[in-house]
Amino acid sequence: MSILIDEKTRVLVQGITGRDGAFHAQAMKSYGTQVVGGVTPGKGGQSVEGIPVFDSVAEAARATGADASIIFVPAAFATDAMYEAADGGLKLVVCVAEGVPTLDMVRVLEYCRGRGTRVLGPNCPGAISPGKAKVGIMPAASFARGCVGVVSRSGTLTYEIAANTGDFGQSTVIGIGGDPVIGTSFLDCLELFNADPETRAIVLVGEIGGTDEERAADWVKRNCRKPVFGFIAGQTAPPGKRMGHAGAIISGGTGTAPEKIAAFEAAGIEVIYEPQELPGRLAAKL
Amino acid sequence: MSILIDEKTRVLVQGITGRDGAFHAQAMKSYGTQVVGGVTPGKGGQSVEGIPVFDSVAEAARATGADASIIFVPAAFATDAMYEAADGGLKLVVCVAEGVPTLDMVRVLEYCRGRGTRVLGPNCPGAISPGKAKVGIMPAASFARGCVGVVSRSGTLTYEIAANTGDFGQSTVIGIGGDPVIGTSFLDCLELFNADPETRAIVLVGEIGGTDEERAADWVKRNCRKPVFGFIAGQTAPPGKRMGHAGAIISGGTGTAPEKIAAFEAAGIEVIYEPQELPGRLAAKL
Amino acid sequence: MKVHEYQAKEIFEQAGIPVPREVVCATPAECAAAARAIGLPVVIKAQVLVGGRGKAGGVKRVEKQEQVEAAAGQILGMDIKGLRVEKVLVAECADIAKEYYVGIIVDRVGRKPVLMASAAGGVEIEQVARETPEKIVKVEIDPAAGLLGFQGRNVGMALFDGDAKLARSFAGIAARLYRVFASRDCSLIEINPLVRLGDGSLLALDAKVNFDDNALFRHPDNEAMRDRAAEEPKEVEAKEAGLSYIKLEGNVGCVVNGAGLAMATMDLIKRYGGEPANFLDVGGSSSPDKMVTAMRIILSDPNVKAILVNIFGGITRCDDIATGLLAAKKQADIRVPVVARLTGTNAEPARALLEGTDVTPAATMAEAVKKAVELAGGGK
Amino acid sequence: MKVHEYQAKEIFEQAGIPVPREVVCATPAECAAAARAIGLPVVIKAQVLVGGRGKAGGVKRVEKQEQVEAAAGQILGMDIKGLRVEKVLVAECADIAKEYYVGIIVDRVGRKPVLMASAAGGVEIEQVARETPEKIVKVEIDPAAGLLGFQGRNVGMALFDGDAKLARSFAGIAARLYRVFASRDCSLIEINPLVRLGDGSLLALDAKVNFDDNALFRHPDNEAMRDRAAEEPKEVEAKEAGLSYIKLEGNVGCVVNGAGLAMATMDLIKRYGGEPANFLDVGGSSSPDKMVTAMRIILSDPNVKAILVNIFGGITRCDDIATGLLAAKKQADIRVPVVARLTGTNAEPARALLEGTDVTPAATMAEAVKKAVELAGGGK
Repeated sequence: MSILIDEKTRVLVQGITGRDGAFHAQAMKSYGTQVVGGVTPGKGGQSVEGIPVFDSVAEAARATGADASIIFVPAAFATDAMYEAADGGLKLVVCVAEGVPTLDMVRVLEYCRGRGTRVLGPNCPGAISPGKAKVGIMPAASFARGCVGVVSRSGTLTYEIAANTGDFGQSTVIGIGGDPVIGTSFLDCLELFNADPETRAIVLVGEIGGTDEERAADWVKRNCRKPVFGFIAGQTAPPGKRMGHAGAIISGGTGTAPEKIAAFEAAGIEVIYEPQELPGRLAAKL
Repeated sequence: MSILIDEKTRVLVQGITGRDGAFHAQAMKSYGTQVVGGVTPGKGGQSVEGIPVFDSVAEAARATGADASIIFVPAAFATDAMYEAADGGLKLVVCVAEGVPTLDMVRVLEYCRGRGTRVLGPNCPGAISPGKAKVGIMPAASFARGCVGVVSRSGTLTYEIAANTGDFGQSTVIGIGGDPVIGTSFLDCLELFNADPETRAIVLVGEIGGTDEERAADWVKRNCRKPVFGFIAGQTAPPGKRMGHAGAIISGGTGTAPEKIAAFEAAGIEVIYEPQELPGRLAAKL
Repeated sequence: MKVHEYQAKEIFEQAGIPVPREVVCATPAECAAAARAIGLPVVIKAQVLVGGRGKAGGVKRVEKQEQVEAAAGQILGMDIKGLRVEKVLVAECADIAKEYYVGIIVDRVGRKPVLMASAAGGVEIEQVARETPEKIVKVEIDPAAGLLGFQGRNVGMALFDGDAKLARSFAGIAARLYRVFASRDCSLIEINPLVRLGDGSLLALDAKVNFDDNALFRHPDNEAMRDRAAEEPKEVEAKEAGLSYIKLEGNVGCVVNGAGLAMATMDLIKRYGGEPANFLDVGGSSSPDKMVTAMRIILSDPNVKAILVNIFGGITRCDDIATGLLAAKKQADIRVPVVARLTGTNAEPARALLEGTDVTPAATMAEAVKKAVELAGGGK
Repeated sequence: MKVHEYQAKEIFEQAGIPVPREVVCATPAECAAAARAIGLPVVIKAQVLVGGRGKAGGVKRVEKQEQVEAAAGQILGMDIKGLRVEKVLVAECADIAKEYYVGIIVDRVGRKPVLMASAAGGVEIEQVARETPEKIVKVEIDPAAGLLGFQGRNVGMALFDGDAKLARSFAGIAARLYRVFASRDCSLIEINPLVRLGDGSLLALDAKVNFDDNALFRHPDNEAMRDRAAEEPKEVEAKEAGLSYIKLEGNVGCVVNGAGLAMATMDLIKRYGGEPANFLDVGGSSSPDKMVTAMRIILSDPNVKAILVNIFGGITRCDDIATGLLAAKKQADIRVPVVARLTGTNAEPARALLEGTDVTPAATMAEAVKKAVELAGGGK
């Protein structure tokens, strides 16, 4: 098993005829993901890399039995794509785009919640269950099938951490996104990893800003039966400055690295200060 | 049994310190309804006819364990009162006010639906389960406990029909309201009456406009195990003219009385043309 | 509340929905000037608040400038279904390739606004719905999210056979249409026909906007569009007194409390061989004053031969009604017989008040109706 | 994006939120004229985009007209946390009975806007939240329904100890505040303090409005309020090139792809005894050109003693980075050592490109950081 996605996940690529959409549709398909269709209005009937293109999500979902999608459209159009995915009955929507307005996300997440659709992102690399499926933009070669679940707010830092799981490999690696309002939280992923028999340890890759790490730690303390490791990026970041991610900003004394690390320690989460510590720490616990 | 309300229903009166609110709070209480509290912002701590007044629904619900409310505020403020009732966790909200904008109702009903709150009305007389509880404005003396369930889009016509159930009496009498968009439909009430052991026959008092009667008839045909009688007001109404109720308007050839009567007949619903026919027809079936 | 086509077009124009070049005119001379400015041919369209103006001769295409005044003169002042044509719209003749329908209403069943479109434009949507329902494309609008981009686009794709460019421009029009619908509290908004021109652009050739009466209190801009001249003065007077009155063609005047009971009373009059002269709902809490106004309005109709008062007291107190009735009789010379059936709240004191007067009492609705029909001279 | 208090007040005024009589001024003479118009005493407040201006001496109460210019002269031109005061607000002194806090932010956990209010006004809300959380009243705002009337009223009742009149006027202000928040895509909107005056009315004495950067594309009115003078020019230049750059105080320059990895790299520099000179994220698909700009920006900081390039290729191709690095070296005279760690997509060709150059290669992040810190002269 794995979480969120596996070999049975049937994926649509929204915006498949764009440059990024076409490139990643091909990359996901090569990885073995069941990329069953693409959506670009007006291009229905065409095909991209052997993948049939449809005019709408509803049509594509009907024709292909898709249950997930990944969105490759510019930020200004990404919310409309999420609405369409939810309206089309998809269960999982991955949004890669950076720069989606926060209040748009507030509204679309409420809409998706009402329709039973999970959003991953925005501003995230997606998810990969190594050896099974990739619904995202990560470099496949950096991941290997195994037993460590990784959940992270970052992109490349996720790859760095995953690459440092060594021989243990990964069950699923999820980038939840760097924006203040995102569809899937650390907590959501922890619950899933905790219930997933294939996952034997969990690595939580947090960063400054918000309190999602603290909430996750609190949950771990009370519920988690598996070893959890925690990493926090941004210990040297000054308050009030947005560190790239819209969500990575220390405001009014909350969201600092020391607070998050203290929460991890209080919850029995082993704190990692360098990615390369990970293999040794995993070996000691597993 | 009865439907929607009974002797255990704990009722708040929103707008209790107004003229109508105070009058009907007293009338409902005299009838035996458990009127547990009233709400008027700024009048918290006072009491009306021995009923304690609170500043907000949340406070009132917490203090009294109320699960229903009836709203006596002007139409322009009625939606806010419905929002507050739903937010306060009440299960049933009766809105008497006439003149609530339709799109406000669309929005508030969506909100209430998401919170498990049923709205009865607006522009309705409420409901009465004779001998048990009255959450409405109907003259109590016109109703008697018994076995006929009455559901109607009208006010006084409902009293007229109920008064014509003769010795059979009524299990519950519900006025669903005369507006185009209302919280509880004929169909909703039919389902409840059909499942209610105390109800042995159902009278559906429709009027021109919309297709709610047709939908109800269709359901009766397929599901109803009890005798159903139907009455339609507005057979002489000309198309395009609003007959008092915002919902009672024949538009573009739909919503006419002949259509509704045909639907009743096709569903095996006995059509009543005069209220006074009812006792005889009930006697023949029960 | 209905507004004229030219007013709906003004709303469309403000909202960025493409409309033809056109000018509203009240005289033949204005029409001639408008036609000259627009360029011939033009179409002259009667502005009345009822449908069917085309069949009634209220729409004329004019090819030559010198024919404009005559054509306009025929339409201006014309009577269409009882309404006088006070204004006309002089509009350019568009180069129409195909006609479509698009509209938004609130679906009572789904309790949500619905965008409807059809490639069968120019025809009443209800007729299309009855005869060829498969030709109507519908989407439900989530009131929280509004009309979503993909929804307008997908309807457009269905309407324009997969032409993505037309679908996008349709989506733009639909989005603006919904914005008007929601922001101005419409009960209906329609473009019929929406036309595709020879050059591939879309244009709202006709426009219909109805406002929700219940929301007028917060839309002075809607209220300002009211055409008082097109309204029945008695209905306006009744409304101002808190009554709901509609004039009909019969001879039995009715005063009833409650819209449903009022309709049922009218129906029973018809069933017993009479014809109702009006619909009249005195509303909830009735003061004696309202009753006086109600009687005056009914009596202003010379057809009325008898008056039926049918009251089931709830909030309304029967004694208030009786008092009002007596006051009305005192103030005006009521030359027609009155039958009163008063039951429910305070029916006893009401009966006492009427005792000894020439008001005919009745115990039931059926009895009251029978007597009133009889007194009015039967169905004649 | 932050705006000045005087700009926030303009927004408030348009929205109907009561603000003091006040004038924004750029010179002592303007201040004197403003004070004369408003009437003494006045308060002169520095307009800077950082907090803590009061402690820094940027707010002065002036009793006499003849003291205005001198006081204004002290504040104008003042340096507050590295920012020069270019403008001040001259405001009437309100008759304050009590200070309150009210603000709206998006709660990340609930994923909804939240209205917060507190009777502890004038204090930073975060401090109140830490020390006396029970003093904060909060309500979650349903994005579909907006801030509902009863919500504002109930918060007002809690804030004003059951005074219904004050609660209603608070609800009016809260409703307007939310309208601004939602319609202009704010990330934060605050009135701190909101004051109750001696006469019982409410007034927004200070105002804070932050706009969502991600929504600026659809709000030219928000963008128009940007104070370019208050921004770090290098950060602006970086942003225009699609980079995210923040200047820090250390001596190890960093070029990293991805915000998380960039922060982790900075942290590791610190951990290994160094100090990062900057945060720099080259973003997703990096062209060689971006790399050239990145190097130029970093090198413009004279503190930089070594540069660390840490790339985990995904969408970013390592060979693009290497090519960009070499181009930068060619175009500019890079006097400091460069350490490069390139892994992931196209790492092999990248290594080949850098072979034989004076760029120090590293296989892991830890190795790269160690070398860079060492080359920069350790933590010194």
